[in-house]
Amino acid sequence: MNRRIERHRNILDFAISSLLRRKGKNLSLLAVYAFIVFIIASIVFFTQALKREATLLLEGAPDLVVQRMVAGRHDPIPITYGDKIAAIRGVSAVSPRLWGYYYDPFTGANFTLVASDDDPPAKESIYIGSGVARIMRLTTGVHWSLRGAKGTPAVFSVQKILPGNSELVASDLIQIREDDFRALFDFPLGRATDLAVVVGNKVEVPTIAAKISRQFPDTRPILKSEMLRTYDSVFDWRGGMVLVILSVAVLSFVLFAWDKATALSAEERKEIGILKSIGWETGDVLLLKSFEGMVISLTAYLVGVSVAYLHVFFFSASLFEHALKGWSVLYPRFGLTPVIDPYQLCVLFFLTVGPYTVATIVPSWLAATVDPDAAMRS
Amino acid sequence: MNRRIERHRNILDFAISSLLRRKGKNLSLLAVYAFIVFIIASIVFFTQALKREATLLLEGAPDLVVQRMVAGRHDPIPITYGDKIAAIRGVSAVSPRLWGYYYDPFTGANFTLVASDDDPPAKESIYIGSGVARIMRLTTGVHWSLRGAKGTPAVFSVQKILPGNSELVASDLIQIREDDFRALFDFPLGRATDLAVVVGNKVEVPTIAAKISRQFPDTRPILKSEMLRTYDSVFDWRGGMVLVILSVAVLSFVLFAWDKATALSAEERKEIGILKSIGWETGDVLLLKSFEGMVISLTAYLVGVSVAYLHVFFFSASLFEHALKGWSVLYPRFGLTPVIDPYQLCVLFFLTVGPYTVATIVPSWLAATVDPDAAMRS
Amino acid sequence: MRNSTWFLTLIGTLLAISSLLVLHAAISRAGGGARLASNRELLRRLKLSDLCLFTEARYTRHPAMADRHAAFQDHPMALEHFPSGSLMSPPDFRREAP
Amino acid sequence: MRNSTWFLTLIGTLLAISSLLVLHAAISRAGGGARLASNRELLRRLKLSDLCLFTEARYTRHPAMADRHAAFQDHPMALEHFPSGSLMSPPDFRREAP
Repeated sequence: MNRRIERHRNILDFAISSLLRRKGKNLSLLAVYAFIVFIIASIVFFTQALKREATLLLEGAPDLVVQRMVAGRHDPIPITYGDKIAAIRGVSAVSPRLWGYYYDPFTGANFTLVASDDDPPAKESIYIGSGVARIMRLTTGVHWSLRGAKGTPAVFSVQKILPGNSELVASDLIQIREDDFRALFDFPLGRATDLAVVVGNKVEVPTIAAKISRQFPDTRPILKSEMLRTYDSVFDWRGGMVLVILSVAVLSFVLFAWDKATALSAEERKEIGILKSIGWETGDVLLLKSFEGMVISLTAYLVGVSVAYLHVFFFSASLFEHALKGWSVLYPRFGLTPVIDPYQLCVLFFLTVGPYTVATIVPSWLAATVDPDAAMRS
Repeated sequence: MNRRIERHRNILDFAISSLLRRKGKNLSLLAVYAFIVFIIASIVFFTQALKREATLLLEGAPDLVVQRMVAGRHDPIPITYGDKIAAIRGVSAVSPRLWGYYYDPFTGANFTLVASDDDPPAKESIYIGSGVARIMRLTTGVHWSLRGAKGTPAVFSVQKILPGNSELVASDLIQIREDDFRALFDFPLGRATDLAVVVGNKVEVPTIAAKISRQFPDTRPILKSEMLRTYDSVFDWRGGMVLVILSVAVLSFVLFAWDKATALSAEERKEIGILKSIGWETGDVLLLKSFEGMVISLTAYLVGVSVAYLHVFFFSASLFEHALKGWSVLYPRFGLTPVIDPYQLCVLFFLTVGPYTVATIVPSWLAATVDPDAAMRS
Repeated sequence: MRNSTWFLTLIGTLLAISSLLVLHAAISRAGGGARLASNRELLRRLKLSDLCLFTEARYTRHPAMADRHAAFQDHPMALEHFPSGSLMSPPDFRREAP
Repeated sequence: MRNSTWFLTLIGTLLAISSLLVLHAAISRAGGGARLASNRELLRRLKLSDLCLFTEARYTRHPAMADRHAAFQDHPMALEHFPSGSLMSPPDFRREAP
């Protein structure tokens, strides 16, 4: 038993020294390899963490949101619809939501204005998200003038800045009183942006949505499950653009590795010939080559995954920031609760380590089965 | 003079026969090369033709469209705004536009409903675009039931199908009377979707837009120049995704060609040695190699561009159809007026022929400067 | 026949085809004028502001009318969440209602 | 020291770092509970239905509320005009008002 381990260690020693002999080539290969693993693992960590956060947070969202459509466009919904919806059996509460968008022409940022009757700010005061405070350089107590729908400026005092750890939910929010909201936007009385419906028994939600749709054919109910599914598809790293980028990355790596590994230099082929002529068996040569492959791929995998974890959860995925920002002026800064999904990491392991190992072993196997004399002479 | 031409023809003869000797390699290279040229030229032809069509067509668009915004969302505009806008000096006409979207749940298609007082259909009749007729299998005189905003079906008879050559403008259009439109969508009286403004002196359009914006702070004027710019950027093949795809294609071709051309086989190197030993000068060898390069690249370029022209203007860019369709159910079928932009074709010529020629000549030049004896022995 | 003759014939044929295509472009452009005029008339009559290209969603069907809260909306083909957002600069016009 | 010892030490260190990271994940998850609860409370209080991720345009700020005339809208990240539209299937829910 001990002898077999010793033999394996000897071959491992030899594999490492043979890798060290071609230091430049192998170090550059290792760096590219680790980088690819790093990028993919970062995407996996980031999207998984956001997905989990979205799922847990959206549990607090309304069971059903009912919007009115006129000529295929969203239109404020009469609050009287809410009373009739509340009368549907199984609906435990209906409350109008009043929210809209405010575009600030100076910074070019878009803010979301929300009026809520739960813990509202004082008259002519607002609560603002930390993103708003950051971009508009506002502090508590400061006055801020918004441009109203009639062109007249409306001055609000900042009563509270929402805590920094709520940026994922409220970075661009401005919470305002309902009467201030209606005055600012000249929003029609008796109407709301949409209606939030709470259903007692969650199983009944689709039935109630169908009932609402039948009773009010000009409305569109949006289920909480649909909201969740929207976020699931937004963060689905196997879909869309991410898939395209990833397949290009993986494909080019496979080609790169194949090229590096298959182009057995004359020197390497000679080496295999010598090893065979001094009595190594084909199995030993293959073990040597697979150790060479494993040393590279295992190191690259572990380094790539660890650095990706640090990148996403300690440095807030700062490399992706530019890509995620797009053209938005206000970019929420949020920390993510780490999520490690062993299944995804295993898939990643086999996707990156597999092709490389095959690419190193196959050509060596072809070379190792050749007559040693011919190999040395070639 | 004649002798020099004869000498060049002899070298060309030799270049072709030397290409024919490696038929497989060179034919596959030619095919890949022509394909890349074909793809890029197709994109250039398609986007240029659409861009020109858009520019010429949108000359007929309103100078200014004024939309009302409530809480950051589009909202029907009171028609009384129009009377006040008409009073602004320089405005020659203001007319309300009534248009909306109709989603057909059975086919999943979206149609655009337009009410116009110019040549309107009869009461309870509609004109439909050929795309609508195709997807709903409608013919003139047939009755079609649309679902109204109050849930009751409204039956319309198809009075006319718009001509097939108008698909680029009206494929998904349903033209309807104004009163039918208001009844179908329960659209508020005294309101319009937006206002179309005609300005006498086109130079004054931005000034008038600024005036409207100041007088009605809850509106948003959209200039015709902005509409044109939107379409310019949609069809800008140097921007966005197309650029990414193209650079990947060109880069991989450059790498491919570089690889094919630089990896001078031992045979080729020997050939250069023999040529030099029988008295060819370095200049002759380079001429031979550049002829080899030109035969491939010129043929590929001409074939690629011609096939691209046929593809785009005879077969309606059918290879792009899937990509352009996306998830739309109704896809307009339109022919395009051919546009040949010599500047773009020249850029394409130098982008594809240049790198390839360099990649063929450089290694041969290196080989040709070597001592013939050494070259033959290597 | 000499190789070069073959090749020059091929190139000549290809050039002839290309010239035919240029001719075709010129002829169809003349013929396309009627279609263009009737389409422009339809556009003017119905006061349309957009072409019918992508019918998927409101802002792809009417990109010129789409709300332009951010530059994003100006390019239905742009990929802002991805690096190309940095390849393509937002257009320089912006006029917004509050 | 033998080459293999060096290598095994390296792998051991990397594995140790990885375990530390797994530990960190477990600890932060426990600590993140308070933040999560307060955020969920804020969401419930303001009856929000979306996360604040992309503030560029209405349909990226509130993807769940965006109009879903076509499947397009369900994926603010989708590239329908390009081949990936065929890689990603539209979600199977569709409920529309006329």
